[in-house]
Amino acid sequence: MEHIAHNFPFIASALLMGIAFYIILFKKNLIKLIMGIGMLSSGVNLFIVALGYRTGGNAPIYTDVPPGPMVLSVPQALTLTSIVINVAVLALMLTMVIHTYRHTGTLDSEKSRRLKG
Amino acid sequence: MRTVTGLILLLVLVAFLVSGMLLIHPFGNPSPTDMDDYIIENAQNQTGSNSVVASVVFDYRGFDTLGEATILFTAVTGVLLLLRTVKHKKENP
Amino acid sequence: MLSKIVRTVANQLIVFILIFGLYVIAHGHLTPGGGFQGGAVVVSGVVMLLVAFSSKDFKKSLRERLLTIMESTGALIFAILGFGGLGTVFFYNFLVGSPIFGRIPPTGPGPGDFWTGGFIPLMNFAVGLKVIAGLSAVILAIALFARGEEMEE
Amino acid sequence: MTFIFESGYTFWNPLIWIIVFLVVAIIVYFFRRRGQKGYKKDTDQARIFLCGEEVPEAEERHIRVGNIYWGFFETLKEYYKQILRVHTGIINDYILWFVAVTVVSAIILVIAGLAK
Amino acid sequence: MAALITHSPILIIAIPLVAAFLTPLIGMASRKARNTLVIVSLAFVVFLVFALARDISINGIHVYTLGATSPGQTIPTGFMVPVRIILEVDGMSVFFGIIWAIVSLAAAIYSLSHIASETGQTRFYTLLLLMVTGGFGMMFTGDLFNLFVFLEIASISGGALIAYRTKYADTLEGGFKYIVVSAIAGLMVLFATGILYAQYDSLNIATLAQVIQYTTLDKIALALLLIAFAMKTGMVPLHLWFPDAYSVAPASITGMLVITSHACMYAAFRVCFTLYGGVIDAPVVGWIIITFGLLTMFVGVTMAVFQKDVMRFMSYHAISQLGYMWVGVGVGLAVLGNTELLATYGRDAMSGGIFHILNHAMYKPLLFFTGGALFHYTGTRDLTKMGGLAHKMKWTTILYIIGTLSISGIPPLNGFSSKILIYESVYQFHPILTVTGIIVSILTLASFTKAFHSAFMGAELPEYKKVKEVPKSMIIGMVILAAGIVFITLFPSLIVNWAIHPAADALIDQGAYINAVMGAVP
Repeated sequence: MEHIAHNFPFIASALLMGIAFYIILFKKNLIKLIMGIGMLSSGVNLFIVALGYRTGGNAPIYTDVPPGPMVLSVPQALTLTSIVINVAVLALMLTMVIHTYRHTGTLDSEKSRRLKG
Repeated sequence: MRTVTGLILLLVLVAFLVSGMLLIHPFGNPSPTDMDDYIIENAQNQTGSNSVVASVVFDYRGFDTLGEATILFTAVTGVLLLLRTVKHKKENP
Repeated sequence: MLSKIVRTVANQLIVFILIFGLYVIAHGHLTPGGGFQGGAVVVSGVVMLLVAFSSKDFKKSLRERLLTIMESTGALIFAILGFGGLGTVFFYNFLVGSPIFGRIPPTGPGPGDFWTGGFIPLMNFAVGLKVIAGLSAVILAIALFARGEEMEE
Repeated sequence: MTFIFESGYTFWNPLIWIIVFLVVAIIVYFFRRRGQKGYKKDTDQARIFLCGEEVPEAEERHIRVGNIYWGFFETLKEYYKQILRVHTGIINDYILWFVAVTVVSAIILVIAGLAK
Repeated sequence: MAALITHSPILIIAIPLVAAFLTPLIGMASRKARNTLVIVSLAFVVFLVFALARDISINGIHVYTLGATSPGQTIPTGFMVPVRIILEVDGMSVFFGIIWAIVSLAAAIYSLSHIASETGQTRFYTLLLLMVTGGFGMMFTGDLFNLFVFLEIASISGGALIAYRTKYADTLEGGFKYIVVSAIAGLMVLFATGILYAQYDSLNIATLAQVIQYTTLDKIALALLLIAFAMKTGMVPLHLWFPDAYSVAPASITGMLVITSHACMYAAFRVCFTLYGGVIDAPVVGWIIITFGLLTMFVGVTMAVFQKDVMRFMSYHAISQLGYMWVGVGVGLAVLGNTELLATYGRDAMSGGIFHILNHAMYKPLLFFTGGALFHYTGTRDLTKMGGLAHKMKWTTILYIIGTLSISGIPPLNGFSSKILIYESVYQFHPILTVTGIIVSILTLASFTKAFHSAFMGAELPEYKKVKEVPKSMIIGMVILAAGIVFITLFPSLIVNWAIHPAADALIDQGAYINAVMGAVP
């Protein structure tokens, strides 16, 4: 039980990813699908940035830092990179959805489909 | 039918993720931390930057940041490509 | 096009947003932040203006050609700074110890010195330029496309 | 720069294959040369004769793709009905398949690890 | 020259990158200069890749540390694990690099006149160069997170290029499906990377391969990585996005997308053989890969026989050909722990699978290019509307015949030499694999004969009176690949000894990969 209490941020990220997968699997609206992908990447980012935390650690920046341990710096860099990547992917997806709506007049992933079989 | 199957699979996946999360080191004391300790110790006199995160982003893992900037460039180019005017203009090929 | 009050306030507020964004970009090697974050701050100011005024007013000022040139320039500066270290290794921090941004701060906590960090401040600047140009281009293109218009060349 | 291909079980020489093909082609051409001499183009000899019926136009003569291998699809109709039910062009189903395969393979890996 | 060889791994990645950054600026000035820049940079990359391959065949694995004080210094002095990003190029990586360089050059030349009538060409070439960069990065990097970054570069540029012809609705749908699938696969790869980082505090593949222990978390990470890369590759039943995306893209981009899926296959092999190579439960993972590979072969070809759209038809054939590679390398993985079985047939099976990757990378882009040539003037991809095109497109017909004979394994063309390697070695593992492979090969020939008849044979159709032979540069782009096919056909043993066996041994020999990075431990 206390183990769950210890790892609560990790479990929160796992649940966030579960919710995101629910949205991706069961919501037919393309905008909601994109929101689900954004939530999925938020869960992954939360997981990675939570990996580097040390109890009572400061931000790893030496400018006027109070004494004490420093949290790990590599996960923060990875999270920064993955956030920017996520922004880029979402921008492109939204563009495609706008275009699809122009062409087909619907946002439903089933009604707006042309390719199958 | 599809909903039931999907929900069952989703629950199994979440169970996998949560059980995996319980196996990770307790939140707050990661181990091992050799690479990060080395970076935190030597970042200042190797890169001359007070911010360790900046030195990781731009020096130790600068290639990732170049790729990240490239991804932003790619996305912007793609958006402007998709939102271009399809009609021909004379001045821009 | 929102009401006059909103437009006036936005006109006054954009100055501070720009200054704060540029500060975050310039001090990326001393304080939290950096090129991406500062660029995002500046672009948030652009979005505020886009909301307050109509996107038609931007077509003349923010042209696609200008933004493309800015973004390619930023990316090229970044890549060329990487190539600069090619005498030893790609991405070698060749500016440490040189007169520009070359100082080494004393190890341990202390007040930051602006002239440190090797090529990290320059890269922050390049990335900031790139992010400002790129994200404003994306937002303006989508806003104009939603109204059925195109960006000006 | 050897032409011989050895897979450890078999070997062949591509040149021999090519020479065989050339020889066969020469023989075929030889027989074709010994064909009917009195055959002229652009005369009634070249026209298609369909028991006196009038010959349909080019586009009707061409066998379209839908009609080829009709018996094959007729035999495997059940299989294709099942396999086409999978190919719904809906993006959500694609991700559902991803989740399904990931979960199944993870279970297999973990159970195989426990069995050891 | 020596310096050029030393820095060649980063130059191969960075030259297309800088060319892509320059393309928008130069494209504003003149299109001729822009096209010259694209072609010259890609040709120089081809030269560099061959020089690097020669260097690796002589000196072994080539390691390049970014940002260190010397290229070979993988580990900081007086420390145990690497902290910087390391590019590690071995036989397998450079094998894929050669394929990618040749096909991207052919695709760029093909594009010159294939998209000549469209707008936005400058951005098209920018994205094409960025896609080349992403592919090379995926193949050459030795760092997991860096692999994810370059995977995303290749995915985003590919997704934008698939939707290039925005005036049709289906192109946007295909691009959207591709980018959604790529985003989710990339996020799963990132999640697995985080799991591995949490346990071993390293991101370098060699370091992780040394300290990995195959705990339950590692099993979950292995499943995530393997299935995510398999989805990007187009393994049944994760192949559903594959025809949708490939059939609507411009033909030159489709030819390149085939190689990006091969790059994802390379990443999957790298994860299975190198990252987990020492500890992996080889028979289980091998049988998983073999089962899905058999499904891939059979479902792909049966769906292909059914198709009426020429590009969809070829995409399903691409899926079924990918099955051969999965089966061949999967058999090699299943007997990885067993030395004498590996020496008896495992290495040959892996060589067959890798050789099939090379052959497929030559003839499948060629076939896609011919499909694009059919689309170029007829304006339709529907086979039921085509017919009698051989009267007008002589070159296209000849090149299509070469590709058809090669893909359906007619001796002595190159498709047969890799298929017989797979058949004979896999037969000793389990006969059913060989039987399925032969049936799939027969169905492949049958379906290509059908497509050939319906598109090229028959009388000249009146609606295609004005169709003529495609422009020069498209012919050149196709002839480059056809020349590759003929070369492999004439000198198969040369290719096997110089390229295939080194690649297979590089996959098997995990210790060399680790020592190249960790050898300098004080």
